[in-house]
Amino acid sequence: GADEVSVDVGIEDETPSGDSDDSEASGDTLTMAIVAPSASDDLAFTQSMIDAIDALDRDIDLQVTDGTFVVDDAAAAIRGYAEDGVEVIIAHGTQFGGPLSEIAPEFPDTTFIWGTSSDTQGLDNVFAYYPAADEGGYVNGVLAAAVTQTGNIGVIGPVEAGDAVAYINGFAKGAEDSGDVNVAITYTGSFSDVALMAEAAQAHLSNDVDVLTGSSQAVVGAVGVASENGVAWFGTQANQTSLDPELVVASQVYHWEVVLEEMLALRDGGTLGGEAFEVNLENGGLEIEFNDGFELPDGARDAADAAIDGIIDGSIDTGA
Amino acid sequence: MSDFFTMSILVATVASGIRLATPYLLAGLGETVGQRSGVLNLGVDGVMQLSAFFAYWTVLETDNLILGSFVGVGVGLVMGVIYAVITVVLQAQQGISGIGIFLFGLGFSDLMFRRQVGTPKPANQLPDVPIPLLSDIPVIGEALFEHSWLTYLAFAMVPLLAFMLRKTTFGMNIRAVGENPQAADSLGVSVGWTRTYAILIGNAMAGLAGAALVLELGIFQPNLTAGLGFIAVALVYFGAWRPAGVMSGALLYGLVAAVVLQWKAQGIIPRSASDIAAMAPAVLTIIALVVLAGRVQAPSALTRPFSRH
Amino acid sequence: MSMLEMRGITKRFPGVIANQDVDFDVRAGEVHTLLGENGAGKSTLMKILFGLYQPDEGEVIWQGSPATITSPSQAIEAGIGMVHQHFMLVPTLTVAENVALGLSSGRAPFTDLDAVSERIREISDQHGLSVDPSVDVWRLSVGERQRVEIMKALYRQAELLVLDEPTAVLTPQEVDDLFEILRRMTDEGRGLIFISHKLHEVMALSDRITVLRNGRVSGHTTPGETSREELAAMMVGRAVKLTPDRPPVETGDSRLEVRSLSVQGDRGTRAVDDVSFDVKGGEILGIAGVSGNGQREIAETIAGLRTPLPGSSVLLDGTDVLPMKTKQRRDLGLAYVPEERMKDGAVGDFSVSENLILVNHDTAEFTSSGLFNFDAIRRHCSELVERFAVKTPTIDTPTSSLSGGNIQKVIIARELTGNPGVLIASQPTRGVDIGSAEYIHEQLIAQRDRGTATLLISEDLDEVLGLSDRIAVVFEGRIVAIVDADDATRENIGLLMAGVVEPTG
Amino acid sequence: MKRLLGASIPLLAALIAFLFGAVMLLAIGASPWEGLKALLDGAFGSADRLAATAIKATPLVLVGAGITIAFRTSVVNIGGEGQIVAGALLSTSVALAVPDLPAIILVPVVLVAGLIGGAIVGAIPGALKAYASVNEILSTIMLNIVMVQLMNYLLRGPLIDPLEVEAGTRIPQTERLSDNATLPNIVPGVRLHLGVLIAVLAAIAVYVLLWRTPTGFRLRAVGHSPDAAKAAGINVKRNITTALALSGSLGGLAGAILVFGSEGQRMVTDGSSAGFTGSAGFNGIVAALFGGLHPLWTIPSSFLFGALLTGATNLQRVLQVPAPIAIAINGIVVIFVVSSGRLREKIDRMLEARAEFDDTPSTPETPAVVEGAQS
Ligand SMILES: Nc1ncnc2c1ncn2[C@@H]1O[C@H](COP(=O)(O)OP(=O)(O)OP(=O)(O)O)[C@@H](O)[C@H]1O
Ligand SMILES: Nc1ncnc2c1ncn2[C@@H]1O[C@H](COP(=O)(O)OP(=O)(O)OP(=O)(O)O)[C@@H](O)[C@H]1O
Ligand SMILES: [Mg+2]
Ligand SMILES: [Mg+2]
Repeated sequence: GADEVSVDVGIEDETPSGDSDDSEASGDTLTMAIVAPSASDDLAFTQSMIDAIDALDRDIDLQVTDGTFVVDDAAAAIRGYAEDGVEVIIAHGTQFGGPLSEIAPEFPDTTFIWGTSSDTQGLDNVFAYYPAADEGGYVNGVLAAAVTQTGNIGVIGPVEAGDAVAYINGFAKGAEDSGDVNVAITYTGSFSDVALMAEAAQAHLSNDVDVLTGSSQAVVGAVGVASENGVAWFGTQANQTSLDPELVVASQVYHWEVVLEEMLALRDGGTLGGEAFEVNLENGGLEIEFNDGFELPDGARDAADAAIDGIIDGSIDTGA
Repeated sequence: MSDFFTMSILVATVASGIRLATPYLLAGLGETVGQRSGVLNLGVDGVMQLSAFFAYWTVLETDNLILGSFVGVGVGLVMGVIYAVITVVLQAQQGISGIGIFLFGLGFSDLMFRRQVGTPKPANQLPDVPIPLLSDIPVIGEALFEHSWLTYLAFAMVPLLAFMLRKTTFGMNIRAVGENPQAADSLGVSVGWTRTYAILIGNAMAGLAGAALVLELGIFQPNLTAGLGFIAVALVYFGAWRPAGVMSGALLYGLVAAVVLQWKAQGIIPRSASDIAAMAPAVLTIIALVVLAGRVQAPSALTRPFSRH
Repeated sequence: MSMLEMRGITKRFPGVIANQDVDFDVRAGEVHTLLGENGAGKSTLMKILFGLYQPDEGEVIWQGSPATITSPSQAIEAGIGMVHQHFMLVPTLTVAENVALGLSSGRAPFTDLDAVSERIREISDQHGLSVDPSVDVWRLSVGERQRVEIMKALYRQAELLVLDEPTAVLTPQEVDDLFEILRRMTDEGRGLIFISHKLHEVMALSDRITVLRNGRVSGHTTPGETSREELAAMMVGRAVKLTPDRPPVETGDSRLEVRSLSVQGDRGTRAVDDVSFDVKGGEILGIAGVSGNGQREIAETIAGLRTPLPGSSVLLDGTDVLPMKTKQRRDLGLAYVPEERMKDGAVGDFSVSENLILVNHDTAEFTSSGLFNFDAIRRHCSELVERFAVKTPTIDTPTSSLSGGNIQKVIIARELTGNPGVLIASQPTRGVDIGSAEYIHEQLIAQRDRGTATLLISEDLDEVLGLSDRIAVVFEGRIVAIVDADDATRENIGLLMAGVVEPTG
Repeated sequence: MKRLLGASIPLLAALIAFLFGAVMLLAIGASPWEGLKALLDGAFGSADRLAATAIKATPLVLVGAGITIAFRTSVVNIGGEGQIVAGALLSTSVALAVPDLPAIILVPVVLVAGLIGGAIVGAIPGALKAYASVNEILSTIMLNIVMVQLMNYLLRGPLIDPLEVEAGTRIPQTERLSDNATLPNIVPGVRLHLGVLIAVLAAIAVYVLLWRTPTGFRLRAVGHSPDAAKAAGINVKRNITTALALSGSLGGLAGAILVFGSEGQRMVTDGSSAGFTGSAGFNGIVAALFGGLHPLWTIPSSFLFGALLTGATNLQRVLQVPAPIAIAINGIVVIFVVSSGRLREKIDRMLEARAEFDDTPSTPETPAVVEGAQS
């Protein structure tokens, strides 16, 4: 969480973390900061990045500013970190791209990592990252088609924009490619209205839906509805199994560490930015994490694996 | 896709509207009592967030939904005492201090959530309790009489509060201090205490609304209410300061939202229009008021601190 | 022996000493009148008695022993009742609920409103105080509200009743009824404190009279040993002319013509029914009538605040003004002094100068290139304040802090600015003290002399008789007669007002 | 002496509020002293931070000044959020339509577009109140909801950056808006753009409007006494509409400034209005009420509020305390300061009654009526 004053992540040896700051030369410890729009333990977008940093194989002194959904506040935080001399700053939100294009040139020695975005706005000290969310969506969709018995699948999203669209469109395509199923998609119009998301799920259920998925932080309410009605749920962005250990079938999980590693390696080599990275099934940045607590129908797992292979080798079009 | 006008869909939609309406109704009724006594509370949303968190946390720790509901009410009462001190004793401007309460509730509930819970964890949800006999009535039974007991309570409060306001001495005093506190005071009715009790009722109900919201969902998130408390305040104006009117407003708002969701699920509303459709409850509330509204006067002393000089 | 004694009462407000070393007492069974100009400190003294204010100095002795009254409920408990100058009623509650407020009930948590209503009817019968307990108060006329206020006091068995200007808004008939009730109360041995600006009432009702001036007692007297003129002089500190001089003037053309005017009232009834009259330049047409007979609707319709029924016409200097808004009518030379001073006449929170330019604030005189020219405004307002003898510390003083009479002078001064062609003056001296009323009367006559056509609406028969050149009497929304001033007497006008029609010449 | 005592009470209240904040910081294991330092440093620590504070205050000043107009006319405006969004949307659309106008023309044009957008969304509840008796608290709250959805609709549809569609990323944002529309910096080397100056001028203009012009005179007359205003020939309904339209227009101007003074130079939504406005529509109300509903006092009061907000961001960054603690402390500050107001009046009155016959001070009273009474 954000309340830790300073977190040391990725300890190589058994060195107790508290001492490392002082004893080791600052050259070994990388100073990093992240500015994120939602809470760092949101079980979704922000947590996926925090977990990724955690998984990095480096000595990192990380500072967190989270819950910064106002772009100008985020800009102030990014600039503040840059002024403090933080070496690598992650601007974890597409909407932060605007200010970043102003700030990055002012701090040419700092590396900024920004996403989700598929380009770096031509800035040579900015790395960008982007998830091929449609790929995981597609696999989840394939699984959903195997799980559904009524043939009706419900999807809930906030606003038809951004990563949510890629995931949801991929999901719909995956499901529809794998059988004769109906995929009904509802965008509630709000990222934050948990109750509305829950009722959107209810509306699907009244139309004979028996598999649900959704994107946005507000879906936790919808997962509750799934639980209450014993309906299968597919997660995205982070492993949502903890929300219902029996009904969450699988989650698409982002492993940003895959591309973060690459970026930091480039930085070590003197390249401070200028490249965009995609996490996808092929490079392992996207992973489908199955819940062992949910018993999949025969063949479902194989279909999913086949889909993954197909996506990787390019024989399957996820519709993105 | 499928048909909207099938029984099961209509039933589900009405039931969904009632569920959505419940927190608006509880909070709006409470605000009605407060406003009738002359006290505006714009902090309802903040109170709801606080009580929602504490109710959730209680249920998470104890699995006891009843205890959770009481904790929600208790948090409301605590906030009520604070608000009474601010507005009755210190006679602060009501609008702005309400916004202060809102900010505090928003921030503090979020803070507590991060420190005490962290990652969203599912807690017990309020079970639906079919009312014997009534729930067996075809169609209507399922739509109206298979809800959580907090929903029943919310709707039961409508006649109760109307009766309280119209028929009891306390209700008469509330109406008097909201309309002409000088007159009430000159006959020995304590304006301060009457308003304090009204504030306590209002906040307790806001607390219950927060509990109802979170326990229906079984999970908490920062800014869980997403502005619900402000809409509840608006519905008091819609309902012209009468419990039944507030109920009409809450039902209108909830049912329109439910119909929109149902039509979205069925593809009747195209996805390209989903944002426009999401405006419907707000727009229809205004239109309904334009069409139906007579000139109803707010309680004359609303927002006016009372002092003898 | 006195039931109440107030000794050496002093009360200060920021910048004002409202009461200074005031002694006052009331005996059982008497009416003790408090008299004084606006702002003399009458209400303040009574509010101290009723526990609404605490005196800075002095003591209150009630039934022989010193009493500290810190709240109205203590006063009520002690047996003191008060009918406030501004009614203390909750309009949305019924009469019975208003009476029952604050009473302890044997049927908690409910109030036994049936029992209260029953008792109200008993008291009604006993005192001739007719009120219907089941009606919402907002439906009641002013006179009825007054009776509810008295009922509240009687219900609580008040031994001493304070009536702060109870007659200011009552019709003559209602005043008579009220006095009847009050006399019965004194016969039962209750004490009464009566406050009024109407000297004939004071002379008729009082046993003793105490006059306040600038917060101090300036004299004691009784009706037997004084006259209206003397009382006026005691209040104001100089001789006052009670009947204005009205020199004859040449009248001109009709400047205001009202033809077949019919207006729907607030309760959906026809408040004004086919009324026609003319007012000529240099003439005051008085409209006499018991309140609620359409006067208010006539005034508001001419002013453009109400829409009349089809078929009506109102001409201002020959121009049909019915399609026009208030603003345009005013531009044509209409001036309007509304009946309710504080509600419609002046913006209480505005300064005196702001109220003085309320109507003509955007004329070229006061603006230059879109902005106010404060020098010009200041000059204009200072001159008006001086010319109309408005008593105010500065022209920037909030108007609400002035006395009623001075607020009325501000309104009159404003409306007479620019020499209006037609002036509608509704109740121009209601609640205004003698000195100010005298002044306002002089101004209205001076304006008439300058050629203005004045429509004077008043329930004060003396005022109508004293100022008008002709008198129209309204009854139930119709004009029952228009009488020349020379032919008018209190008696024949009074009969007409009561709906008794007789042919006149 | 007595002035000093009176003035010190709100400060004392703020101090107590900060003590509460300190306790909260201690409770989560952070040093209050460091917290205060971070707060002050974040708000005032450098020329750029001072500028950031001023920029944060800018929409508050505008909304606050607008609120003053509404409240002085006795209408409540809780629709700041929607009005900001409306101004931003209209000005953004204009900048997209005519990107090539020279800066000297385009900058004023987008600002006026902002004014108009806000005015329209303000005039609607105004007219509804005046002509259809729809309570403005209700309609402004509802219109906030409507405007958020309109924003989402436009930014993911008609106004979306074509590149976003092309790339399939579909971020709900416009393309980078014309540089000719960027608000120029007014102090070399500091990120302090023209918007700050405009806000201050707007607040002064509101002061002039309300107290120096016939229009403002009529608005205030209607605010204090609609009946008396009407009898004097003032069109009450039109003035109520005007008041909310003017009030909204300043919100709209704030929206335009948020877009064209932003570092990103484009409009982007996270689906909520707060994500774009930073809740300036609400915070502006608080700033205005702190400023005693006087447009000029709204300027320092907004600046202080802006400082609290920028300082809080820094507090979070430096001490690594969760963001919501800053929101909670803001709430406590608001509560304490407004609660102290009446206490101050009481003390003032006590002292004044003692002082007997001074000249009567005639400070303009805050209308007590304003807060949402009539329907
Ligand atoms: N609450 C108050 N605060 C300040 N000044 C007051 C207050 N109440 C009364 N005053 C002032 O005290 C003086 C006496 O007022 P009071 O109301 O007692 O006069 P009054 O004799 O009743 O006049 P009227 O005939 O107009 O009713 C006036 O100058 C008035 O402005
Ligand atoms: N009640 C009034 N009293 C005096 N002048 C007025 C009044 N109403 C309008 N005017 C004048 O008529 C002109 C046009 O009238 P209009 O009603 O459009 O003004 P307004 O709408 O009240 O002004 P604004 O729109 O600036 O508030 C105004 O510029 C003003 O000079
Ligand atoms: Mg008086
Ligand atoms: Mg206008």
